[in-house]
Amino acid sequence: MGAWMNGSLQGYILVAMLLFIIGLATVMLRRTLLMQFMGIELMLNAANVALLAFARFRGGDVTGTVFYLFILGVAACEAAIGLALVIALFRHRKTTDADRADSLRQ
Amino acid sequence: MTEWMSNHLLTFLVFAPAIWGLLILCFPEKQAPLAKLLAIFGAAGLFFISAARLLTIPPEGPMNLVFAEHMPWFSVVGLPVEYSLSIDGLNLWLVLLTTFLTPLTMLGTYRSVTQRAGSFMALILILESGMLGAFMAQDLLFFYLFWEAMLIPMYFVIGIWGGDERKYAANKFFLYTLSGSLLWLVALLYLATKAGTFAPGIMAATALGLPFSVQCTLFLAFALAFAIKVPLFPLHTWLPDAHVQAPTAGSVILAGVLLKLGSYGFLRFALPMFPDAFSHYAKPIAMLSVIAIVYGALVAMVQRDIKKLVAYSSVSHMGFVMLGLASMTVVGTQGAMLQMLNHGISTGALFLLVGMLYDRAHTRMISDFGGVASKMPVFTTFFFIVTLSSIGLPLTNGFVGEFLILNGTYISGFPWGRVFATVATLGVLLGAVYMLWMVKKVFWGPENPDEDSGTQHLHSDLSVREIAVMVPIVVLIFWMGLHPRSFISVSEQPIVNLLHSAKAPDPRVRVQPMLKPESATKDGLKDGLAADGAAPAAPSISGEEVRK
Amino acid sequence: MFLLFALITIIGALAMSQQKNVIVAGLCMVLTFLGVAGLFLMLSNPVAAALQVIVYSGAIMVLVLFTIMLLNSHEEEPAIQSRPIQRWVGALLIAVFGAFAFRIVMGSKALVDINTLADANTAVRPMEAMNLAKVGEEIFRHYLLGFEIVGLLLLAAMVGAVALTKKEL
Amino acid sequence: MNLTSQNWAALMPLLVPSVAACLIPIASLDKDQDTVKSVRAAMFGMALLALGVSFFYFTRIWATGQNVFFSNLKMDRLGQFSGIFVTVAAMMALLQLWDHLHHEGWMKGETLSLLLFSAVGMMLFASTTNLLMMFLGLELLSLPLYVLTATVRFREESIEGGMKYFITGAVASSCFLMGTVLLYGLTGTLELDGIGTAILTTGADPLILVGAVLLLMGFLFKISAVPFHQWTPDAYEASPHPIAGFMSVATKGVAVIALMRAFPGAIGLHTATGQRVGMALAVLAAATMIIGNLSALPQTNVKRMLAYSSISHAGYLLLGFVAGTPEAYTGVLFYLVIYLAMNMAAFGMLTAFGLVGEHTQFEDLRGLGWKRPVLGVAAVITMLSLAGIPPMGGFFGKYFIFKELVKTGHVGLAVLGVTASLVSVYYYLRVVVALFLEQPSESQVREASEKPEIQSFLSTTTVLICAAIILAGGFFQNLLVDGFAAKALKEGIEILR
Amino acid sequence: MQKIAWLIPILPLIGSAFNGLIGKKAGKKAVSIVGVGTVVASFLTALWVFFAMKDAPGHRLDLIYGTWMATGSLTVPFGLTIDPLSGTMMLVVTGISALIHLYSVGYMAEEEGYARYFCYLNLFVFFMLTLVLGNSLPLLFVGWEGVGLCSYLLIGYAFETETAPAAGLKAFLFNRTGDMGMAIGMMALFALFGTLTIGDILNQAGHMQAEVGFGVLTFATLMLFVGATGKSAQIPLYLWLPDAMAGPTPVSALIHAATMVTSGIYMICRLAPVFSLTPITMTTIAWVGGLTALLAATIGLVQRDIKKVLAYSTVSQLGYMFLGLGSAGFAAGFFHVFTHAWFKALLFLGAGSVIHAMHHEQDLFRMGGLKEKLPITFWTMLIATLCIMGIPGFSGFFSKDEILYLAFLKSPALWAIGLVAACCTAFYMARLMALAFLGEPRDSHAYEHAHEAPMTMTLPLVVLAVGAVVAGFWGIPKVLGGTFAVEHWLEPALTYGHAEAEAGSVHEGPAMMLMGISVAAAAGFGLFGWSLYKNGTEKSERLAAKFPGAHTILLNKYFLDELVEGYLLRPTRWFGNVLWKLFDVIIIDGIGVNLPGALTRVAGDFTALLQTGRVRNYVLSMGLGVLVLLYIFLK
Repeated sequence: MGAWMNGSLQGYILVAMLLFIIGLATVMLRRTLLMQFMGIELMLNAANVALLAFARFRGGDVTGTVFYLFILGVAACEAAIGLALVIALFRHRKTTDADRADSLRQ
Repeated sequence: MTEWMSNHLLTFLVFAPAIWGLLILCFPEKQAPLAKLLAIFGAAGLFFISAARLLTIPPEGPMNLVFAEHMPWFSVVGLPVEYSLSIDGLNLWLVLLTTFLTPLTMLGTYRSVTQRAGSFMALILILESGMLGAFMAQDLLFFYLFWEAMLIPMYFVIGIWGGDERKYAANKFFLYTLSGSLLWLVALLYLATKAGTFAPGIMAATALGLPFSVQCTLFLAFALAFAIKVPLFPLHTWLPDAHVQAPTAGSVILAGVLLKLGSYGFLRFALPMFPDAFSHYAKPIAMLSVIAIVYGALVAMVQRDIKKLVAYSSVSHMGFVMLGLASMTVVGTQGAMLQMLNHGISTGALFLLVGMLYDRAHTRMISDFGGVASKMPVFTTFFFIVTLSSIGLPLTNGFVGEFLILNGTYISGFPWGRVFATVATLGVLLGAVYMLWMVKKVFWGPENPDEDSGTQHLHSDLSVREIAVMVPIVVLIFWMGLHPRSFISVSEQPIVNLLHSAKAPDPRVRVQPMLKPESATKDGLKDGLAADGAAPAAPSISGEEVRK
Repeated sequence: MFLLFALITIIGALAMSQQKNVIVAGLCMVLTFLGVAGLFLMLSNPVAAALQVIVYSGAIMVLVLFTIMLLNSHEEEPAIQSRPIQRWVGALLIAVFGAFAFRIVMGSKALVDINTLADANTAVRPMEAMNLAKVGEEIFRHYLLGFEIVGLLLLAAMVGAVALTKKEL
Repeated sequence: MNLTSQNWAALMPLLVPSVAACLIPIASLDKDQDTVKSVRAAMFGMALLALGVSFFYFTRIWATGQNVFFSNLKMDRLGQFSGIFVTVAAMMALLQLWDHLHHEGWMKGETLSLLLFSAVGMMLFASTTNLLMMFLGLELLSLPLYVLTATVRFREESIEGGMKYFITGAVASSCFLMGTVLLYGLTGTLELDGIGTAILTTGADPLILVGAVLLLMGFLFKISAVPFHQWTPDAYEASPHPIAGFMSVATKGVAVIALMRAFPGAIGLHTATGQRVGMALAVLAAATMIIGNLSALPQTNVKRMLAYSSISHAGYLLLGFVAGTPEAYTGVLFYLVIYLAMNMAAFGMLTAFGLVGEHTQFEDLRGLGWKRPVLGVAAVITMLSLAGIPPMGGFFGKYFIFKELVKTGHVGLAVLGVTASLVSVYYYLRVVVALFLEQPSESQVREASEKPEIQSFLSTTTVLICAAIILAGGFFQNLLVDGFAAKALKEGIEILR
Repeated sequence: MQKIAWLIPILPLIGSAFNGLIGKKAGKKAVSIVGVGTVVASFLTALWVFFAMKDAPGHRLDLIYGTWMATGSLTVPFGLTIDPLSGTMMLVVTGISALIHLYSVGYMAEEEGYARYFCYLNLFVFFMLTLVLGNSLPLLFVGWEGVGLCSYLLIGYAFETETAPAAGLKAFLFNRTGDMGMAIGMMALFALFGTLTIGDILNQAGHMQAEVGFGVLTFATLMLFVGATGKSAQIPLYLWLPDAMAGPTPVSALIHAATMVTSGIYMICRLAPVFSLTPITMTTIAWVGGLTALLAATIGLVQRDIKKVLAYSTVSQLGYMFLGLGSAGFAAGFFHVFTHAWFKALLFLGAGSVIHAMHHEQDLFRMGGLKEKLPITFWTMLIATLCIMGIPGFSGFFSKDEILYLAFLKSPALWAIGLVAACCTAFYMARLMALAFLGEPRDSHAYEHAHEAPMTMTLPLVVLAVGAVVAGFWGIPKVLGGTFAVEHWLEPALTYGHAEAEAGSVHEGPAMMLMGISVAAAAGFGLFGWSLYKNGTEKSERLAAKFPGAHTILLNKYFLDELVEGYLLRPTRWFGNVLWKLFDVIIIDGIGVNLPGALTRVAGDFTALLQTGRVRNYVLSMGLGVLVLLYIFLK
């Protein structure tokens, strides 16, 4: 347990996993588009945690940090596109409820 | 050009109609009469070329692959596929039947199609290509390609120019036929990947090395595809729909040629490739054939639509063909061979005649007619002669085929042969029942007095064009009835070899007839099946069939 | 310390996912991001931690909250058609995943190996904090293309966002 | 940093479209682009030129037979193959887009720019073995596509489709990322080869397998295999026809190629992990064929039908992975080429017939075949090829795959495959039925007479070219297979040796 | 030179082709010349060939002209066999045909379809000769079916009426039913002997022992006999013959009395060595023949239509012939064919003459008193009547008596049946003559216009009458001091292939007594009928009223037509309908074809439902997919 307190690799990975799953759960269970959007951000962050933890435990591999920086950029891009889509949809429907946008089906 | 022709006659025969058809397809709607004429001339020209070139085969005596073209086509990573066409005794007459019926059909339905007639003729030409290719192809994948490709023009012929239910009929035709051949494709691939080639001979040799149960499964997959095409009971239900809905030319080609592909497939591929499985399943096949014969006749008896009646009669007649093949005797198989031609001629002619009637009366209901004989005596004469051929009256072609098949089945040596032959004879009787019953209702008796009836719409007897279509057919009907040997002598030796090797216990003999000499030596069967490579001595057949 | 940050992170995430009010949820997420930044610190990666705070907690979350304000929809709208089965299947699936993740992570021998190896290494030579210069060299030596691509990506996202939301069509 | 000529050669095909993609938005700032055709033409011309140059470079490299590279960008034969594949698809989409955007009455330069961005992303995605670069490529190809899906933004369905695509796509990207991170963490490298070797030497840790699953899911999402397929119909229906065609063809193509690099190429088939991948793909391929084909049956909208059809084709493609022989992968590449022609033609046909907006129902196609016979025949060829009827190329695509499937003993899957394609014949024939076997309804005739004549020269041309490719695939398949697909594999990822 | 025998059948065929193709344009005169001329020429050729045959060794000519079918073990040549049996038959056929062609020239003079008629009639002669002369069973079968076809065509000659085509169809189908049996019999023989050439079959049969019990040979011969019952109108396939009277009267005379209907007997005689090996078949033949003779004769008692009476009489006489055959009297049976051909053709032609005179009135009850108007007809018909009654001195007596005698040897019961039938025959023939020619005219209008027929019609009557009287002396029974020459004459054919000829039947015992009984009975019943109807119909009506049940049954021909219709045809049609509508449409097409299609559709609807349109569900399904993958990977 002592290792846990100091943060062993397993601990970090577990946190990352849980974060990932909570993010997934948010996307899967919430109807509000913005919430789903935040869930996606959580999932990306989970990857970040795992990435940096691995980088650290792999002897301070800089590739991890480089990767982290790129992910940062990607997250920003996704945020931009995602929010633009939310706004565009809101203009049509005046709602951010994902379930209400179901005119395309079957 | 002529040299190319003589070297590539088969290629020419297969692809010329399609290319001609594609050219005609480019004609604008306004030029339809010209397009039609060109199409007919093209088809007729092809017939004359094919007849002139192919009939140089000596009519008697042994013949192996006479006209053949082989070259590698594509051999993508492993499995080579050959561009392989040939004409021998088994398909010579079927090829000629195709080239013969196509121009006649076009001429016979020259005026029947009014809308987009040029495209119609072009599609028939393309269809002809497909059929010729399927008859000539010797490589199994090549055969499969033609087999499937043929569906496309036929689909359009039924779907565009058909009757009211044409969409349903066309789709049913397409899907029904395809459903069988797709499983066949899997079996084909299975065997081909085992054999490393699509050449039937080597595949047959490979098949013989497989466990019997696998052979049976493969055979069933083959048989399913062929049986649907034949069509064998109970896989026949696409046929009445397709025939009734198809325009006249479509019905003629469908009945005249397309159905033959099924029985031809049995004869050419299923029987020699899986001789054991074939004899194992000969009884069920024969039983289904007998059921088809009687069933088709009984159902035909209660039809109200002439075309549907003829369609069901096809089921019955093709049942005879399958019975003959299942007998595995030379007599029966030769009978089947002849019956294929007979059915092509007679049923094709019947559909043509029904089409001529329909063109005038715009109905095909039996009850709409009556007393047609007094309105159209020439037509009646032709119809009656063809009817006689269809019911198998001696001296017409129908008799010889059925006679040989029944005798062949009776002497087959299978314990069921006698029973089935006896029951199948019922089909001969029932054939007369439904055909003559229909003839009586339509042609004899007083004229149908109803103003709207079909009889009252008949204003003209056959034109010169229509007579010109029927005369060659009638000539053939009697020729085949009087001198069947000119048609079946070429297939005698191939069939004797085929059956001999199918029944032979020695595996080396068994695959011989399917091997091209060069492939046997060149590729060399891996298990040394063709070690001596000698062609089998012509087996004596006298003792084979007569069992006292 | 690790446990603290980990708990902040997880609790923040859980709270976020359960919040009815979107703004509160957003704030919970900021909390999570801060927890993550703490974790990064624990991982002796202060640069990442700083970027986490600046970019995520700062920029992205502000963007999100800004959008929320813009759209003026704070509360979750009532469901148009409740399909509890979907909810339950979803919840069950998440539970399975959670249990699964726990088992896998705990049962993974490779992680333990890496951990022991790292511990052994640290014992010999203490871990130094993340070096920006090395990162820069890595980026421009090995991941130059990636860097360019991220640039393209940002441009594409910009163009896309503009194309989607530009006022006049 | 010194760039060798080899580096340039590898970089140029990506560079040129990127530059054009940056320039086009500037051109679209012109306020008059709605009215001045020349501006539009200039933008289209620029995009087309960029792709053309890129295509030219690819063919040049292909002709020399070199394996050029720049940093992590590996322009080997497989990369060149995918580059040619993507540029051709993109060019066709562009040509069709010109017509389509004129029919829809809405035109924006950004669309072209995004298309180019996406194409660049695809080229990158398929021509790198570095997972990080692959992730970036994935994002670069996905993000513009989300927007492209929502191009016609005055239609709310369009935005909705984009939004759905975005959310599912982002989840999938996150999974891909997580998988990448896990694999990186546990093997210590981002290179696929290294990962493969590490797995071989150290054995598969459960967590590595989790990483592999997440990575696989990222690919399968792009291939739109069941059950990661549900975005497909919605996104295709929402997007303009050429974009839908481009998405269905190029995305799927590069995803398949990338998957090829990842699994048979790196992890290998005969390792325990590789066999698991094969098993998983077999299950998913079966499900994909079944669900894709069945769901296509009741569709009334041609685009949705085509979407489900593209799902079912994903199933056939995956079957090639199940067979897992070099010949099967060659077959898959061949299939991709034909698939490109088929789907670009199928969606292009809608554009060429001038169907816009909601009017993509089967009824809207009625009788159009007779109105434009050449196009109609091309459409029929396309549909029959999609259905796998010889002598069209589609048959040979299936043939190569099924053949290997049977050879490797997966007879059951082959039977399932042919049965599924039998089902598919039914819905493809519905298009044929509508085009040639049915007459247009009276209201349609009236509407058509009121509207001006449809101008769709460019899209018609693309459809005809596609039909020609399909037929070529039917008659000269050895050219395509031996000359193109097999080479790409042999000299690409060495799995043929 | 005997090779020109092929001309015998071919000449009529040429005539037929001429009449059919260009007869209508060529005019009636040309048609008559060609139609009659070819048959006469054929007759003359036949005579020539006949004498050539007599001189040939073994009284036998085997002529082969080529091969028809040849495949595998089956070879069928085109060949003719002329031996005493076929030679005699050939002469009868050509001779009587020539006469009837001549008769038809007058009878059909007014007809529209004159050329068509002669086309069919010539064609019939061709097929009949093929049947007679063909040297193999398939060739015989060609004629066998061909005459059936011509019969169909000629019965349905008046195709624009309702009844004639129906009758033709009925005839053809009943014939075809028999043909089926014939075909099966042929197959069985082929399987047994490995050949279908008659000579070869008989050669092999000659070395075989008679079959004990029911074996393959019995099956084959029984099937052949089924064929004979169809063609020769025996129980159960005789129903078509009375209806066949819808055709023109000369046709009835030629086809349905003299030639075609006897081909069954001819065929059995042809294969006599085979048949004699199968006692079961022989007994069956005898009983079927005897019962048919009785049944038809009883029906004939009450018929009103002059041709129907003659038709039933024909059926009855054919029964006699089979009775003879079945009693091992092949020669006797054939002898009756020979004599019957003369007098029955004569009877029909006479009836035709009457009908012609009465303007196509066929009801006996509307005739009467025609003796004065039609003297030639009357006298010639009277001769024929005496023949058929079996009055000594006339041909019928010789042949019939021989049969009855042989039947007695076989079984007294058969003899009794034959005797009763003979009595009935005498009665209805007397009735016919009396009703038609005696008493008062019952239809005065028709009577006024009645007149004797033209030369072309009366000449054949006279010739036939002479023949009818003379024919019998060919076979004077031994009991009357004759030699039964016919048996000796036919011996080479009937015992062909047998190592030693069977000893001819020995006449002894009660032969004279039997003859006396039968002659007395026939004469008695003849006189009874004569007196009953001499002065009109009142007496007979009184008699009928006494036995209403029997009369109704007889009048309705034992309701057999109705039985066939109700219990055979209608159920078959019903069955066909069931097969079509239930089996074909619902079971195969519905359940087998459309149901899987519909199920696929439903499955498609279902899977499409999974596409809910809600993005959360999409993510959920992706999650499930990951779970599945995880399961596969980590299991």
